[in-house]
Amino acid sequence: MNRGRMRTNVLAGLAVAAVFTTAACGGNDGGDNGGASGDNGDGGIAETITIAQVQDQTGPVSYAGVGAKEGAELAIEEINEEGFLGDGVTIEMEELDTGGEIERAASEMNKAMADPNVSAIIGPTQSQQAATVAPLVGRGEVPTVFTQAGSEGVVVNDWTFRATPPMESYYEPALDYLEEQGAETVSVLYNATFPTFALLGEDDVPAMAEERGLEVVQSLAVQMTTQDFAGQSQQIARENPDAVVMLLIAPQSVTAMKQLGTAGYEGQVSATSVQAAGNIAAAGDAANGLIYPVPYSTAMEAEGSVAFTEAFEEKFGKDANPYNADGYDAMWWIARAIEASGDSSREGIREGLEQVASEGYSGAMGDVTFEGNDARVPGALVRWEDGAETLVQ
Amino acid sequence: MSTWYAMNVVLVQTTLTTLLLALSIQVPLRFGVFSFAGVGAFGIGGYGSAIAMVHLGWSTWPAVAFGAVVAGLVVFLLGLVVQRLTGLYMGMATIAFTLIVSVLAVNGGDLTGGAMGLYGALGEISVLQILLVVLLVVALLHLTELGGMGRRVDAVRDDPELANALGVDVVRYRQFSFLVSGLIGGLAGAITTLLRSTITPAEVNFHLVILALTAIVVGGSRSWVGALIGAVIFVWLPTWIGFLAEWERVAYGVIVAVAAIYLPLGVLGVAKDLWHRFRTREERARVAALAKES
Amino acid sequence: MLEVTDLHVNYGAVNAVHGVSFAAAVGKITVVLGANGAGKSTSLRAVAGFHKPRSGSVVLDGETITGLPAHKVVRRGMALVPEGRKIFFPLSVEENLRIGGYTASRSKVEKTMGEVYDTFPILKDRRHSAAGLLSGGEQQMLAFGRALMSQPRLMLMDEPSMGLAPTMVETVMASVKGMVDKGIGILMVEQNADAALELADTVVVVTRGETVWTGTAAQARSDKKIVHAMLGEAALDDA
Amino acid sequence: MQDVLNATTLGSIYLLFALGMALVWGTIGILNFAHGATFMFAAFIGHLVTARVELPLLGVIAVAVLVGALISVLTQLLAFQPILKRAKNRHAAELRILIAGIGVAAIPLAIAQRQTRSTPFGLRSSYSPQVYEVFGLRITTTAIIIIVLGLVIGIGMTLWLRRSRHGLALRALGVDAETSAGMGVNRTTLAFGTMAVAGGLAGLAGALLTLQLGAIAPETGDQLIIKAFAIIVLGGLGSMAGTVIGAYVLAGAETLVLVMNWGTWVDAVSFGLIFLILLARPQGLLGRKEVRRT
Repeated sequence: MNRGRMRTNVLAGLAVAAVFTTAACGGNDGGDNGGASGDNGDGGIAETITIAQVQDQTGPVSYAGVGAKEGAELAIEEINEEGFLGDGVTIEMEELDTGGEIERAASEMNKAMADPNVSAIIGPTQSQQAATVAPLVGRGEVPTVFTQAGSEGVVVNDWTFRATPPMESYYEPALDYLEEQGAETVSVLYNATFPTFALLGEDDVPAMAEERGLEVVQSLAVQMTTQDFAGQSQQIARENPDAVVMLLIAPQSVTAMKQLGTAGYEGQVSATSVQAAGNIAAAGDAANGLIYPVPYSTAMEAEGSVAFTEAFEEKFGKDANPYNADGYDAMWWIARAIEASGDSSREGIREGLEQVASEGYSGAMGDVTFEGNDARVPGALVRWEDGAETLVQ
Repeated sequence: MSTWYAMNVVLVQTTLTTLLLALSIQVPLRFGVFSFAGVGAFGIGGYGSAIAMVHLGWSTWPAVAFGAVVAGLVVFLLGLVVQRLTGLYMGMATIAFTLIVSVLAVNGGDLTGGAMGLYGALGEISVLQILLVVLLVVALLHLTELGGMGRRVDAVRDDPELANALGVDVVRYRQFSFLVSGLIGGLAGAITTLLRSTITPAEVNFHLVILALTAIVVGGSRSWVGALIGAVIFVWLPTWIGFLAEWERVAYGVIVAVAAIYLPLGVLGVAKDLWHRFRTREERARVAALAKES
Repeated sequence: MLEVTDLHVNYGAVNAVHGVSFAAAVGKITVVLGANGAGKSTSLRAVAGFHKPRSGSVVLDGETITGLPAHKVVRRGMALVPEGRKIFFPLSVEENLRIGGYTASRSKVEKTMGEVYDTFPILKDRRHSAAGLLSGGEQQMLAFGRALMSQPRLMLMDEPSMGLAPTMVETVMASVKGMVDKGIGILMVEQNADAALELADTVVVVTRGETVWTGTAAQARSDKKIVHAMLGEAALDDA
Repeated sequence: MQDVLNATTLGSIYLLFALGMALVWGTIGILNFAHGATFMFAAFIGHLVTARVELPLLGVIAVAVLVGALISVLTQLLAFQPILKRAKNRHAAELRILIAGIGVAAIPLAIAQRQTRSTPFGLRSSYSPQVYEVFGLRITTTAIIIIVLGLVIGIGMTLWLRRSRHGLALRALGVDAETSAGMGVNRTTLAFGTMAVAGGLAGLAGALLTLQLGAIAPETGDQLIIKAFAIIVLGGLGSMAGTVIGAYVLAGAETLVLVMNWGTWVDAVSFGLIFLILLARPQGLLGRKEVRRT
């Protein structure tokens, strides 16, 4: 219910929507519908390229959507000022709010696809929204770059791309660290009703632990509505494992950290990138020493990361977070794609995105590589100490 | 037209399925039963149809029918079990039922896809087909609002003792309302799921109850027309007040509260009132005109 | 001394009141007679503060209290025994009495409760049981007792004999007499003309929302046929 | 033993939240769905204040209680009172009050979500909880405060309603508002007073829960409201003692599920239990029975 939405019922009318969308967009690769992007189907870059950002601007997960928006704004500023796509070529972004609701995401995506001026879309951050619109994107043939949305069923066809790696792909460093620290036993505390954490907690983390000779001595599942972790904390304290892998949503994490301390547990806790963006700050001292792997951190030292961190600080006067990095890298990926294919039509961008993916790039998240259309990053393991992240090692 | 339609086709579909969902709550309410089992039926119908498609390989409409029938039967049986309960105690029991459906989906393993839900149940459903289904449902419900049947339903709701005395089998009527609620809710869930190809446990929750209830009360709770008005309002509201951006949700709250305070019979009540006044004025004008002529 | 003059009340279609006048005095019983739907109950409820009159005046001891809300009317010394008794079923007998004494001071509540128990010993016997378990007659006693708890000078009674067995009606009317003897004024609305006429000092007849006849009980009794004619068939059946 | 202690703490949290809601619902007949938003917003304002000035424990609580009471009174003034004034009878008002509460709740939620971007927020205080270990049981001062306050307020309110003059008046209002007015009970004043008390309790719960959990999110109130609804219905509407028992029964059931490590079945077990209890006792554990002979 954290992903609370007032109107979850409704639908993405995939089949029909797709038919009409295609009709309305009048063969954007044919190139005669007069749209700013569509008229370049034969190659070439339009003067103005419009990218639609269809993400949560309001609602319970707005931190991800608004964060990505800020990152993308910074990227656009750089791209336009640099003249990256040639003199006078500018990228514009149009924000559409999904408001935390699946059917609204489908509806806004549909609008963006039906608008011939939209060349590409930065897609929803929530897995369930993304999985719903992914088939729609395939039929509507609009290149869509998702950020976050780490579950299965998102990158499912030639038109779907993901700029943020799924969490399990960069979680290994956390277990490497635990192994190095000499941990032998580990407890897993996870939110089993949150798709990403269910996957990680039930399959990936136990598998990674086994590879490293760590024994999972406890696996405690909770649900989205669980608020009090006194019981689980005491169960963990009683078992007293060397480490705890904690896979919980933001408010749950704060409570669990506090109550683990209260219960007298003193081992190492490893959490997730949900704790980034200051989401663990409310736990105060109790969160000191917490480690978590992130795709991006202000503490990262890769060239692209440092440049982004500084530029973001300058533009917004605050520290960048992983959601900012998402939007930044997604927008730059699209710009690089247009440059690579020399074609700002939808088909051109799709080809460009694939091309850039095959080569990889250096962005806010460091050196990004790809598995198909799905990003992979080295990530970084950070430690939370007195209100700031520091790199581990 | 076609551009507008292409941009808003999802909203059109949403309106129709929201109408079905709202009706699944409204039907028992019209029979004097405070049951939210329709939302549980939505979940059962959604999962039923998705399972039929993904695991059994059925085609679209048999899968929809399967989901709706299973939901109808389950909710009917629920109705038999909880028929002693009254008022909000009934409401609580049926909400419990709905939440349990969601928990079963989380723990359903491969059958339900666990927390991630079921993917890939993409049916072939056109807006016209949904429209036909909705028209059929609405036409049947309309019959229960007319004439003797309508009066009997009103009696079952407003004065069950009197209804019993008049020879109306209140218990039987109420059991029937559970069956209908389950079928319609199941239909809504099945169509929704197969349109968007996925269903997840998180969707079958209390917010859906609130959506359906708000739509009915704001639209008008006594007739399917009210449910339609409510569905239209709440599906399209974000489009209409989208310009408010961050304050959209505040506006939503204000609109719902103001409607609850000032529209005792919902928007439908106001519309009827205006229509009535308009008619009377027209009538007067005609009489006046006749008087003048003569 | 209560004086109600030319009362107009809008309430539903049937119960509209347009031109009801009557008076009541301490130590006297005024009975308002009228057929079902004549508007007598609506008038009484308007006096008690449950409906706002459209026009007309309600004057109590020289003070105009027209439109005063119910919870304030009690504080002026007028208590209502509502139609159908309206006992608080889930509350105990004693709690029902205590809520009746809501406006009275703490010390007076205990004293008055003693008096009520003396008057209606049955209530004392059952003071801890839920009021809903009382018989119809006992409930009427409780309704009287509850009204007495506010130490009213005037009691407004809305059909106290309704739904009671004939022997019970006698008991109830006897206790009404007892209250008058203690110096309380009674304004009673009744359909049961015969029982009421036994007690009444003054009789007011209301038909179709208007006062049509006022006189002494003696006059009414001698004019019984006329009164009955004005009350319609219902009264004859009851009698 | 430790589990019993945990269940008691959790139950006391639920109780503090549910008491205010049970009070207004059981007496003045208002099912306030904005109670969760009141709870959250009181804690949120507390968060904003303590971000600027560090307050002692009592200061934090005072801020939250005042804010809670203020929101609650405003809700009554702007939404519920106008509905009650317009409605023909209480039954007609019930659903509309429910919907108005839903609308009102959306407003503080939207504001808090906008300000925090839905990140969790906590309270800063010079108070820092201590951990005690007695007979191998671990307990924090916050938990002790919650348990003691939960029990004291719960039992105190039960006794107050049962014994005091105003408590009696409130119970009478719950049975029959009109007749109560005839006894001299001023419904409007008492309604405002009750709403203020309920809001204050929501604020108290907001402050204490935030301190106990470390942080809450804007959506936390939504999650609690359904549990409180369940607790009140389980205990029996109108019975404070029932609410107290209901809170501990629900917390006990949830803790039991956790001890067995069936984490994802929590809702199914706790709501299944409620479902079964309602089947056995359709008026809740200590609900008002319809005592009536004639």
